[in-house]
Amino acid sequence: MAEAIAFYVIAAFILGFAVLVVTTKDTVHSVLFLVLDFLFVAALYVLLSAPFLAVIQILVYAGGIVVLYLFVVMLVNLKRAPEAHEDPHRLTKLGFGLAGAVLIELGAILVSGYMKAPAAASAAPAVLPVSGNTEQVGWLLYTSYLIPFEIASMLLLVAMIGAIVLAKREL
Amino acid sequence: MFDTSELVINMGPQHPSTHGVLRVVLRLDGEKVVDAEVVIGYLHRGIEKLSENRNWTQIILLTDRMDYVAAATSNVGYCETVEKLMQIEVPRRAKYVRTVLCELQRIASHCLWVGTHAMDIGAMTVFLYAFRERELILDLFEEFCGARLTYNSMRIGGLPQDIPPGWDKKVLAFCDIMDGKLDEYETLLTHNRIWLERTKGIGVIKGPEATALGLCGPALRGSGVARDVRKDEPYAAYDEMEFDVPVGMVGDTYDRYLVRMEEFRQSLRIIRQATAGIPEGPIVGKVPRLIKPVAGETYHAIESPKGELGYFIVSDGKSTNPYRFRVRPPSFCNLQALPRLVRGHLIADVVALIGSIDIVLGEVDR
Amino acid sequence: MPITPTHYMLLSAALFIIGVIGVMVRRNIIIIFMSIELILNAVNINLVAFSAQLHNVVGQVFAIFVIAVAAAEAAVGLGIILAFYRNKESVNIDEMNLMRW
Amino acid sequence: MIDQFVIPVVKILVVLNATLIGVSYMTLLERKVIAWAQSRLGPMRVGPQGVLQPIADAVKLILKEDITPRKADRWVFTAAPVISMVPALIVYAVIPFGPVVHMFGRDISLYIADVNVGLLYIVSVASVGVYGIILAGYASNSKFPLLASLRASAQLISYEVSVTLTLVSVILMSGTLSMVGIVNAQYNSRLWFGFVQPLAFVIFFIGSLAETNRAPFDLPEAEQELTGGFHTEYSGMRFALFFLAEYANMIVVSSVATTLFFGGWLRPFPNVAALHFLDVLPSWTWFLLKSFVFLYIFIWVRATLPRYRYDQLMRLGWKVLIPLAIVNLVVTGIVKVMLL
Repeated sequence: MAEAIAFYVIAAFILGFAVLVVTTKDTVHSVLFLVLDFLFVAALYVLLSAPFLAVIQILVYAGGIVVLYLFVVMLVNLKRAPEAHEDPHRLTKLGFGLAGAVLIELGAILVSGYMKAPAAASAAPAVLPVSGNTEQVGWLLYTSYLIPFEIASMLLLVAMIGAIVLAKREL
Repeated sequence: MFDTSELVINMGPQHPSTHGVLRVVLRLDGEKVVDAEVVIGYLHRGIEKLSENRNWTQIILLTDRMDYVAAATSNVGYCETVEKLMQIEVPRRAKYVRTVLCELQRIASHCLWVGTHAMDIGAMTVFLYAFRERELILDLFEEFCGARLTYNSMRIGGLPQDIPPGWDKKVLAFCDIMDGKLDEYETLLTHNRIWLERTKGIGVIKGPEATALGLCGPALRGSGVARDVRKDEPYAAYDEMEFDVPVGMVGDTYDRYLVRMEEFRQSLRIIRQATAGIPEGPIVGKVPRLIKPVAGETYHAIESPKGELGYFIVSDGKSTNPYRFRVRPPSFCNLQALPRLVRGHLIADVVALIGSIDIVLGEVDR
Repeated sequence: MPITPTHYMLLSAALFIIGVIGVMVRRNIIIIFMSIELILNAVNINLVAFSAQLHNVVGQVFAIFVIAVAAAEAAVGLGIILAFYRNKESVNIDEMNLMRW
Repeated sequence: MIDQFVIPVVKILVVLNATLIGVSYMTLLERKVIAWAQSRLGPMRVGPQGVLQPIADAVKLILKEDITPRKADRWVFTAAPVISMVPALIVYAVIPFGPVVHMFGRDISLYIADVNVGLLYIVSVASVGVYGIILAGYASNSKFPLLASLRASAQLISYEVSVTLTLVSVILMSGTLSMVGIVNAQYNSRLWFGFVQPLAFVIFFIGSLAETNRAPFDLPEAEQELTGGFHTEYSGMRFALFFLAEYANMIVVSSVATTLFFGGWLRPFPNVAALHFLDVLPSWTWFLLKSFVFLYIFIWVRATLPRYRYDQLMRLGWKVLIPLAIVNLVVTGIVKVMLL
């Protein structure tokens, strides 16, 4: 019972802050709402018994990426807000319409899925020698998912170099 | 907010590390100082104009207020200039006491310098240590002339009064204490890696360029030019003292620091020689009751803690007031080198450089 | 009423939609980038929800890869925004209609 | 029912109050130690030997007028000090002050929560602390604080990398992320990690000095250059919060250092029979004693060392500490694999 209340509270906060991120005028405020949103997503992960991912979410997302956004928002402080002038051929209504359609479609899939009997239990997961969430994630990361792990590190290296080349004034 | 072009920042006149009311307008490209412009005059009291309707003895008071950190040297410099104009012979006893006072004043001024310079770069403790030693010197001055900062410690022709009995013993006792304390400063700063990194290679200026810019005193000697008025044109009893003039090699902030720390030790050496050798005899030469020098002009320079402090006086022979009284303050000349020293460095170095050239705004603005 | 994976899927669908609206409607590039981050988070919630339901940690490993990719994307994206801002003095997406500037 | 709610709440209250009192008395301790180092007395007027000085400071700061600059962003301006204070306090949830102890007829663990991702929790909470500084600089809407806050946050982020790398080498040694597990690992291996990993400890100490904006790295609020750093526009209670947040971070870092490198609550040579008389002191006093040693070193370093310039500070962070931390990590890994 407590878990249900916790889920609904956290879900309400997540969606609430997400709406605020998208709607506020002041960019810094929307960055702050984004941070709060990520913190509540981390709380959701704890609810889903994935503590390692919750901490990584706070460390990488809330502590790293959004700080990057805050830096850029401050460096790119605008004299004239982008939304100041109304752009004639902006199809805002069409945008909302399309988003609504996608929502209805997703809802339909979910609801129909809910009606049918639950899918057959998939193959039992390989039993890992280690217990504990972090250990299991670590174990998988370095055994069966080693290649994607190395590729991810290459990707991060490329991204770092790319960011430096783009952002530096004179190389 | 700040776009990619230059940013102009005002450092001062109300700023914790500009040693008084000095305003430096810095043009920055990000963190690097592109150009600096020094704005002075906030402490201008018109001392030179004031002196034109005061008689020669009253001006001694004004010289105290110029370099208020080293008042004794200013008094001695002024009195010697007038004695040179009127060809008054100063007795040997007065000369020796003048030398002791000048060197004590140099140590006090360098104490204040090392304290504030280290505090600007972050080492807070040295400030407290340095001011503890400066207090001892102020006590000695208070015994001799009754004041702690603006002494009025000289009269044209000699001393206002004789040194109190036992005063020289106290001076010698002070020298022994000071030796130990100097090692404390050295342990805190000289081989401190962070101090080295903050001062080595900052504000490098070679000898010829330093002389061209008019630098003088420890700032000039830090660049390798052995110019010291006490050696080149000895005054008071300096010709009878042996001491050596420390000279830097590279001409950066660290060399100026080492030169001044060595000057501490040389001053102690001079004080010991002078105090031991104070001869007996009169303390004032033949001075007419009413000082009215014959028409003429003269220039006389002495080595103040900041550099070569020169006085140029013109007397028209009719009145008891000087016709013109001009001062060549060392801080003013050292300060004009600041924009050249600061170009290309970072903001934090501007603070270190202001401390390194050791300026006093009272002397700069007069 | 126990919390079934469908609840999590509905939550992540809603978050996904808010992200999509943010991308479609707003004109400020930074807000668009943040909406993309929201979309990536929605995906992560789904991954972790299924990994919890099937008691299989693979979902979380994927979530970590998604976070890594999001970090890389944010870094390069912000680099582009800075370069663009330095040339055009604005972050309005409508003005970003040239492939090279 | 009692074990579920009452005891944790009591523990939290005890730890929170102890921290807040500790933080306020840290200000007095710092002023006294620096005064002693500079051959002067420090605050002596309020109470005997100046003992009531922190209370006087608190009252003064509460009564002082709390101004907000005109064009400042009101909400963010008020939130910034809170954001920088909260992470420092919530870290105590995972720091173990002692083992499980039998008190009032019930087994009570002298730590609030033994989270199995304890160490990562501490690092991530520390990384969120950066927001307080950035937002403070941004919200005060003036040139100097903004410049200072950008520099401070860049410094924090770059030193966070090297500190996290040293923590990873500790995890390699202990094999677990939970703080209680790390202290038990030190007990079992009969060697404190501070001696097994001296380089990691040194890097951690320097990194934590930089992360709490202290001593040679206290550039952001270097009065000499940027007139006050990012909290120039703050006054009254909000300024006090920033001030206390710095001390709270300092206490946090020293307690983490004690737990990771010097065996949290373990008394020296815990299993040597001859020294059992030392057990008269309860375990958490050892913890407090050791963290006090670190706090003393923090203040001692501040009293003596001059300040680094910004680029030297970043150079040290990136070009010296991080490579060293990586080398230390690799060597620990190789040695651990070879030995086991």
